[in-house]
Amino acid sequence: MLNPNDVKTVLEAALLAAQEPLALADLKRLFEEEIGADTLRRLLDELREGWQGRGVELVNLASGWRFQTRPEFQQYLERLSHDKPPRYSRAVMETLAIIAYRQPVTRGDIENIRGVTVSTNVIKSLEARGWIDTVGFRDVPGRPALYATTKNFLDDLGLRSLQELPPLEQISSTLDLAPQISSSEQSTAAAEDAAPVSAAD
Amino acid sequence: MLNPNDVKTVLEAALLAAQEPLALADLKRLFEEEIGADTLRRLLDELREGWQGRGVELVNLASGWRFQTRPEFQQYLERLSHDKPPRYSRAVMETLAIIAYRQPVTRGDIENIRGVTVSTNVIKSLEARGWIDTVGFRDVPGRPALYATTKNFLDDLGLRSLQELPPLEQISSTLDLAPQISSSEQSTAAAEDAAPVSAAD
Amino acid sequence: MIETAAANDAPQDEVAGASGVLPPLARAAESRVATVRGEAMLEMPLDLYIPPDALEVFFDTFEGPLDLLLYLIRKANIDILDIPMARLTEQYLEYVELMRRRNLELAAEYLLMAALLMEIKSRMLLPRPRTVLDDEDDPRAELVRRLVEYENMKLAAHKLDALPVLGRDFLTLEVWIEQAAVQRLPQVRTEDLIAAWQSLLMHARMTQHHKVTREELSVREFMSAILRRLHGGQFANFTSLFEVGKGVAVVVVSFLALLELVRESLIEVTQSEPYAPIYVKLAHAQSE
Repeated sequence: MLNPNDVKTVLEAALLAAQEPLALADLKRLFEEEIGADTLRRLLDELREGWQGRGVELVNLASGWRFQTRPEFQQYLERLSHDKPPRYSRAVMETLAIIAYRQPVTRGDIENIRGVTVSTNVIKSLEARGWIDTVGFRDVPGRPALYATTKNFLDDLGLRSLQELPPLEQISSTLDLAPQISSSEQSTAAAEDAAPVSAAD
Repeated sequence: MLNPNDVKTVLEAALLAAQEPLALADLKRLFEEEIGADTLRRLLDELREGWQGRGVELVNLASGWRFQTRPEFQQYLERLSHDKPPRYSRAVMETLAIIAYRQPVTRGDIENIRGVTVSTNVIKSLEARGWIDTVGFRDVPGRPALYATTKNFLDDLGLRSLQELPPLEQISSTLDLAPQISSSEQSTAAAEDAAPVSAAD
Repeated sequence: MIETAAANDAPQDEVAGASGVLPPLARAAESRVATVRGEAMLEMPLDLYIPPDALEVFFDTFEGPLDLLLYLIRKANIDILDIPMARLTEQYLEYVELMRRRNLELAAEYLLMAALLMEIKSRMLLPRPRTVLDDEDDPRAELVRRLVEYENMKLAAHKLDALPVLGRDFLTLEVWIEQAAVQRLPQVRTEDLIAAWQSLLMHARMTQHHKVTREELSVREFMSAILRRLHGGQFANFTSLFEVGKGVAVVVVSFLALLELVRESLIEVTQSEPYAPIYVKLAHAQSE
């Protein structure tokens, strides 16, 4: 005959090894002798109490009892997960870099620099992350939105201001916004920029 | 900062929830702060001792540390599972033993030792179990595959290394002819070993 | 393995009977070394009697000729290192003949072994110099080596099978990992931004290299900040856009940002008359 402690040891081993929550009916099947539902419940409660303060807890769900890790330990366990942390695509990262360093910019500006179309999803994923938002609209046909990085972006990167971003070599391209600028001085600058562009090709 | 007990709690949660054995390097990754390998090993040993007398034990295997149920509790736990894994046939077990103790070996080597043809299914079932794999090809006509046991094999048998395999019986040692026989056996084995073996492809 | 081992033991009990060191079969066989195989089978020794139904099962328990030979050797308590070849060959042939007679499909390996045994036996009959005890010279040496190796592996298989095996004798744990409700998002560091920028440099059609300075970044930052302030389309007092309390540098950068915004036609700066308050609004705010 099993004493209550033996029963608890078996229950614990079975619950730790089970792939699914185990209902009382399942747990009863562990033992040859008949163990009442009340007794089982009491032993399970004791078992649960015995696991207080550990990284794993015994919980009673709709479908039965199961051991699970406590949410507070998620931060540790996440560091273990073998699958690589998710990464943004090159398109997203380049778009983010352009917005961060050249803000405020329109989608057209970004496309000019990258030389390819920027998909709506790229912008949306950065907006959904709360890292960019629309700060205005450029006064040109279509009135494209002007994007800038947010405070949230700075927070998430651990920066106090954009000035803490590392200075970079600049891409000197059509992003100099020449077409939109009416002053003759600026058009000259744009023309200067434009010439070497074709030369570089 | 985490105190040793906190570290143990995190280690325990991670090991209880891990799907695979966790190597020290994996366990180190759990913590932001640097924890020395010696400290980790000591804490793991303490953790292991703390689990004495339970239905579950912490073991140190070829690929790392893992919690597993104690074999004595299998009689209870198997009442919960519907499909018991089938035992392997003698042909499979003898083939496995030859690969484990004489690796790397070709199918021809196995057939020489067993004195019968080894069916492809036998090899396949061991491969499917993840217990053996091809580690190279012998540089003889037909370039037969050389089989060896895997880490997974050691893990599944609760071993840390091949050295923990049960020692072979010294069948001839008690008899008169022993020295000669064993020496001739050795030289034959050495000759076989000396046969050019191409590196794993 | 335990089951098959048990099955292998069963015929041993049945067959070995009450025989001593040498089972009657072996003795009988020894006395008829030169007899024809067929005749030997005419007098099947009692201890070899196996119920016909069990015969197939009996032979099935052997993994091959080496296994059968080992069985014969162990059953008769023969010293494996000094095998009486004549006796062993005779017994082996009797079993093989028995299998053949029972119409059991006989693997070629059994016949090959029969030929080998007979060859060894005949070589044993050749005169050998007594002084040479080198086992290299012993026609049995290779067979013995093989038998010893096979028996080793057979025992090893038993031992392996006796080890607890995952899934059969113990289980791994499956503690549920309580997933955090939040989706795991990509982490981006400033280095990643630099990398993205460098990738842009590689691919963008650049004309010249110059630096994005901290000053320029701060201007860009203020540009965004001013646009945010003006969000909604209302006019803002020009002076309200300057946070004088934050120092001259901030004022200067704010002013540069305003100029840049004007340059890029992103804001409109209006003044009704000289010295009147200057107002700033988004260049195109009406649709806001």
